[in-house]
Amino acid sequence: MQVNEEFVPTIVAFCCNWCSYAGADLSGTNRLPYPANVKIIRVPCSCRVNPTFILRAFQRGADGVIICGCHPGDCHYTTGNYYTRRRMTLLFSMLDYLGIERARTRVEWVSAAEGQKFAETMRSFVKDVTALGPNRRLEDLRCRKD
Amino acid sequence: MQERLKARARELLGDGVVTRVLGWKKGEFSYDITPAVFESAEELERDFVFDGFCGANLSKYLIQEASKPGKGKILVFLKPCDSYSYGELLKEHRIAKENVYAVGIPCEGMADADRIRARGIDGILGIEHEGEDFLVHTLYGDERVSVKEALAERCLSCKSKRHASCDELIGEEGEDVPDDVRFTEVARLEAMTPEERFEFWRGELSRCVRCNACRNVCPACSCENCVFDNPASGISQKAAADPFEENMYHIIRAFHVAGRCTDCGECSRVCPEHIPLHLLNRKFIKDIDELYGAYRAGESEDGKNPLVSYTEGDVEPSVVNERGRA
Amino acid sequence: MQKIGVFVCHCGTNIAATVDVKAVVDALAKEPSVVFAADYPYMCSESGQNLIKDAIREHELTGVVICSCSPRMHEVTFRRAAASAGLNPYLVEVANIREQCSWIHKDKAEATEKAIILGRAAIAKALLNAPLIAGESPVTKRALVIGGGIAGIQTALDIAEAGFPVDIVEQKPTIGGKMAQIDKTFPTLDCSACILTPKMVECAQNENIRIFSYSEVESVSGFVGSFTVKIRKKARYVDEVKCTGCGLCTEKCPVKNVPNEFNLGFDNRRAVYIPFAQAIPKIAVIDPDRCNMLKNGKCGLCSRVCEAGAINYKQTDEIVEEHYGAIVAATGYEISDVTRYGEYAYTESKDVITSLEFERLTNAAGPTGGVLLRPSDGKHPHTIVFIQCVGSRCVLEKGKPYCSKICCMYTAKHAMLTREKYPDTEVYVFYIDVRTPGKNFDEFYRRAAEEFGVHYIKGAVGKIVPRADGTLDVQAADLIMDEQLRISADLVVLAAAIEPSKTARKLATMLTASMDTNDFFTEAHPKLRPVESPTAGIFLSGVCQGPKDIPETVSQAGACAAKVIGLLSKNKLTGNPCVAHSDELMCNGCSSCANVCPYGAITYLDKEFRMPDRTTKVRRVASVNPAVCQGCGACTVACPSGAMDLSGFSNSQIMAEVDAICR
Amino acid sequence: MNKQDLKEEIVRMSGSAVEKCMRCGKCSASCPSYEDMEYHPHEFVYLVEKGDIEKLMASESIYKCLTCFACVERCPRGVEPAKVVEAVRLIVIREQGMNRLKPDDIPGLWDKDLPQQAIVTAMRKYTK
Repeated sequence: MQVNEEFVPTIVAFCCNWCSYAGADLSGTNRLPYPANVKIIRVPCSCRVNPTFILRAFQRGADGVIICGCHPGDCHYTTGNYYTRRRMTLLFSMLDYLGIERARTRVEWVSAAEGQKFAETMRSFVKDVTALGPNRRLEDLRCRKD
Repeated sequence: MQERLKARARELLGDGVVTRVLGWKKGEFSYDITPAVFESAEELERDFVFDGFCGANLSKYLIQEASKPGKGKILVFLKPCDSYSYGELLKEHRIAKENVYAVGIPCEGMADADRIRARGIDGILGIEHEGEDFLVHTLYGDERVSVKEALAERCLSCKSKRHASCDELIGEEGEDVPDDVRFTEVARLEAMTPEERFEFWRGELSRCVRCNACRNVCPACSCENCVFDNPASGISQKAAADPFEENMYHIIRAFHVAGRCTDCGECSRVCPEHIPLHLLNRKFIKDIDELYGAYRAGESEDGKNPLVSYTEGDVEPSVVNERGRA
Repeated sequence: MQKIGVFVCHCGTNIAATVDVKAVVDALAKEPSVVFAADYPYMCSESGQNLIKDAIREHELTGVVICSCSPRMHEVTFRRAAASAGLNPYLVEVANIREQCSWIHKDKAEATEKAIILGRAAIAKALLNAPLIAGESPVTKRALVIGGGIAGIQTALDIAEAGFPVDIVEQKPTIGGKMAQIDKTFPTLDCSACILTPKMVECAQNENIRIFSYSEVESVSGFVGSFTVKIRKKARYVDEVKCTGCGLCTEKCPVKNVPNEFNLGFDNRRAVYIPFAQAIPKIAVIDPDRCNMLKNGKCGLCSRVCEAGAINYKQTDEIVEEHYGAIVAATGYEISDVTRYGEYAYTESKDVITSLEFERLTNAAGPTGGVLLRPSDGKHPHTIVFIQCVGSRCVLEKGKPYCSKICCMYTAKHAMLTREKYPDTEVYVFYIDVRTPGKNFDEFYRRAAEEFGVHYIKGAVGKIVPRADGTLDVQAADLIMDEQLRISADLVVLAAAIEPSKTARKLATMLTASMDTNDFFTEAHPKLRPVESPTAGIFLSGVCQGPKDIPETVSQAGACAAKVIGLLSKNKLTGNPCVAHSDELMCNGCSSCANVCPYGAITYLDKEFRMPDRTTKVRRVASVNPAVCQGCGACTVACPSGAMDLSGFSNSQIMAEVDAICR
Repeated sequence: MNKQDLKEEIVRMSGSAVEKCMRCGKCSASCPSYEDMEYHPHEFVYLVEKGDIEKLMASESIYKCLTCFACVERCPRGVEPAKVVEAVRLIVIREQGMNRLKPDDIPGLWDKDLPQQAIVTAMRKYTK
């Protein structure tokens, strides 16, 4: 991917079905662009996102992973995103502790009505990760493409 | 103390309260004490040991030992820190409480044989507490080492001399120890730059040989089947093939025991590569204490651990960025 | 060997304008296991669907991937199409190449490349799809309504009217609730009892309704469609069948000094009593704390006078077990404790009363026969001060942060009725805001002020000091005049905050229904599902969900009944098959999953396992009830051993998607 | 200090959440010094919320508050008006470097029945 030209990061976005995935749909409906290197994986709730999925993404060559869910208090399943919030806070803190760049992971709450926010969030996340350069601290060399 | 424990064990065996005793006996050397089950007074008399090398946490063995049908109750000796692991296992329904008779015993800290040997003391035969010192019996006579210089790391940062759960107590109940040194090392790492931290952990984790000793000894790693052994989990691995897998294994292991780890320090004690694994668990404990209020796994047999509970006003994950930059 | 068919939609030019559809088809056709790939202008059209159906039959597809608009749009359409061609609908995956690709990207090469990657991820997931069959569970065609106030009564009547049996459990000896204690209702001023008691009678007479009065819910188990509930019928010491409600015992009972709860202690009842004349069921009850016979075996008068022989001193609590398909919480409210506000001198003066006490003092069936008299000396009050928001909108520990909603209107009612009946009485109302949204509500309030001359004062009362002459020195502020006032009042009425019943939290725990910090039940969605709890099969009626007045309560009760009827009219419930399941061999029984499950869908069984050495071992393992699980997946991450997985979004599927995207 | 800084300073010093005020007037209804004040407790809170603090600083009202804390005790929103008054008072004293009460004044104000604590309190309250 990085052939002596501008670095284009691979971004995996986990979106909960009820809010953020719908928010992503809305940014499409409103034609609000965000970079094409963001690929969305639909999960029923942000609390379905297992830390292993995040590590797996980094292993396979993702440069950034973002998890989007309903705003706390608005979870379709009432409490799922509260657990997400605790789990991801602790996981991100651990990754930071291990020296993994903080900006490679993020949690954002995006409601089904926030198409604009979804697009802006993705743009800003891609910008942050691009600035960091390729993920070298949490990659599996066997999966390296170049 | 050894004789007191023996006597009490004999009594309970004799009264028929218990049928077996879970304790410690000498291994190959007198400093590699191992857990053992004693079924008779004779066995106890011959092999039972309790001295400054009895660091091993017996609580995890109860999962197996207390579930043996028709075997009756088993007596277990629990040092204060072990009693938290026991409490946590009870909370997770891993131990049939009705089959256990738990006796809390006092602990003045356990010695680290490596530290003693590093002082040129060899041919160790036994160890005793004597005031501020350990009295080490060796082939070449007795040696004195100050407690501070011989204690295991986890005992230097002991969290409590008070037992969490037990049926009976031998000796006086102790008190909690303030957390003033426990998190010093974690804080030191936190104060480093990310690059320094990365280098530190690379240096440590790259030594991992995936012997699984940490997993085998950890009372929180008590799964019937570990995700890393389960091909269906998608993350199974036998030996870490590259730095990523080393990271993966230790991150996920620490995450799985987060909120359940009692900081007993067994992982670091048994690691043949001397990787300070407890610093991963302790990081989670420190974060949990700071972000969600002080919590001590295993302290109570009911309630929810911080990873399976929440409050509406919890901090956002972005706190990680903000804390780091302050 | 899997056979996947890929169908790429143009969506007219919506997709085709920015994504090279043919290139996507060519690229995905080369993916392993893909045996068929095609494109079509409108996949969702009938001919598009036929293309899918034909391909399923012709190529014996084992999975279908459709690259089109958002699955939130047409996943159901395509699943139906697959099902009609004989393919399990859950073997269909949708790649979102419109909302999340063609509509946001301008560069055709870039959009095409992304569409291919999204298609690959969908194929990777589809390869791991398993045919899922939605579970079915039976529905017990009986409803339980907990609480017999107007909310519970209306809900029960509406359910019974639709032909379903329904039980009401009421903790008091009679149904009727707070509405039975109220004198008149706003804004029409009709008599509360006159409109309530016919409904109470209807409940008693309706063949579909059973009333468990003087009873409490002891335990709840089960799930939507099949709940098992234990009900404790407290001992009345009166045989419910034999008692005719003649009231002779209540006249003869020698214990005459028991404060009468129904009249809020303004008068007394006997140790054996019927709460009020129109009580339903009209059966006497003996107060075991006051009855001499029950306390020390000395009396037995009631037993001697009872012609029906209904008195039974040996009666004990009885636990009955019943089965229900749906449960309605209608536990209502209580008046919050006003003694916490020392400045109002409620405990010091009998003439400082709550609004509900005012209702009893003006009710024709009340202790004064409807004549408004001061509780202290029985004299007619000439100056009355009403204070609004006592405890409501108070963010302190002792108060309630919410608006109790009904106080503005009932205070206007009290003020108006007082002025109407006793024109010589000066009436002051201290308000912070007058909130009157509701049909004819503001008009009503304005009438009190304009036609009846009630003095509405914007401001608060700081302190009430009872004076030696029996009057109350009310110190207040008039914020519009910007002056401090002192009113010498004969009676002060506090519009106390209402709070959920103290029993509600215990009940919510039994029902695994969620509650807010104020102990009001939480609705499944504040706008779109206001009468359902997030826990399936649990419905909410009346003030237990939030403050509301009688008309609102009745309409919510009706809505709640409609939801219950909708559930009970089904013979079977079809579940969402994308639910969690636990691998018993992996499970440790640690309860982490149950701790995070918002629906209480996980229970534990002691299961016997054969060990490799031919011995057996009993272990505690988790079991998910597919009828209750909603498929959020919280448990899958809480599970340390990875025993818990989610159908339709399995660990391996999500990881396959990750791999395909990062490839 | 500009308006905004002044407001922030008062909010910081008093620890009072002026924006929580729902204008019920219970503070003013409870105030024993009401009649002597130009601006009353609820107006104190309101003016601070609006950032109109110079008016309060110039007013004699700030010295009329007895700090009896009746308003703090009764405010249903936890706004604590007396602490706001106290903060405004301190700002004035600090800004002008002016002592409202000088030790020399005390003999003239002395009253045998006055509790000693009142003098000490007054010194603390009105002196830098």
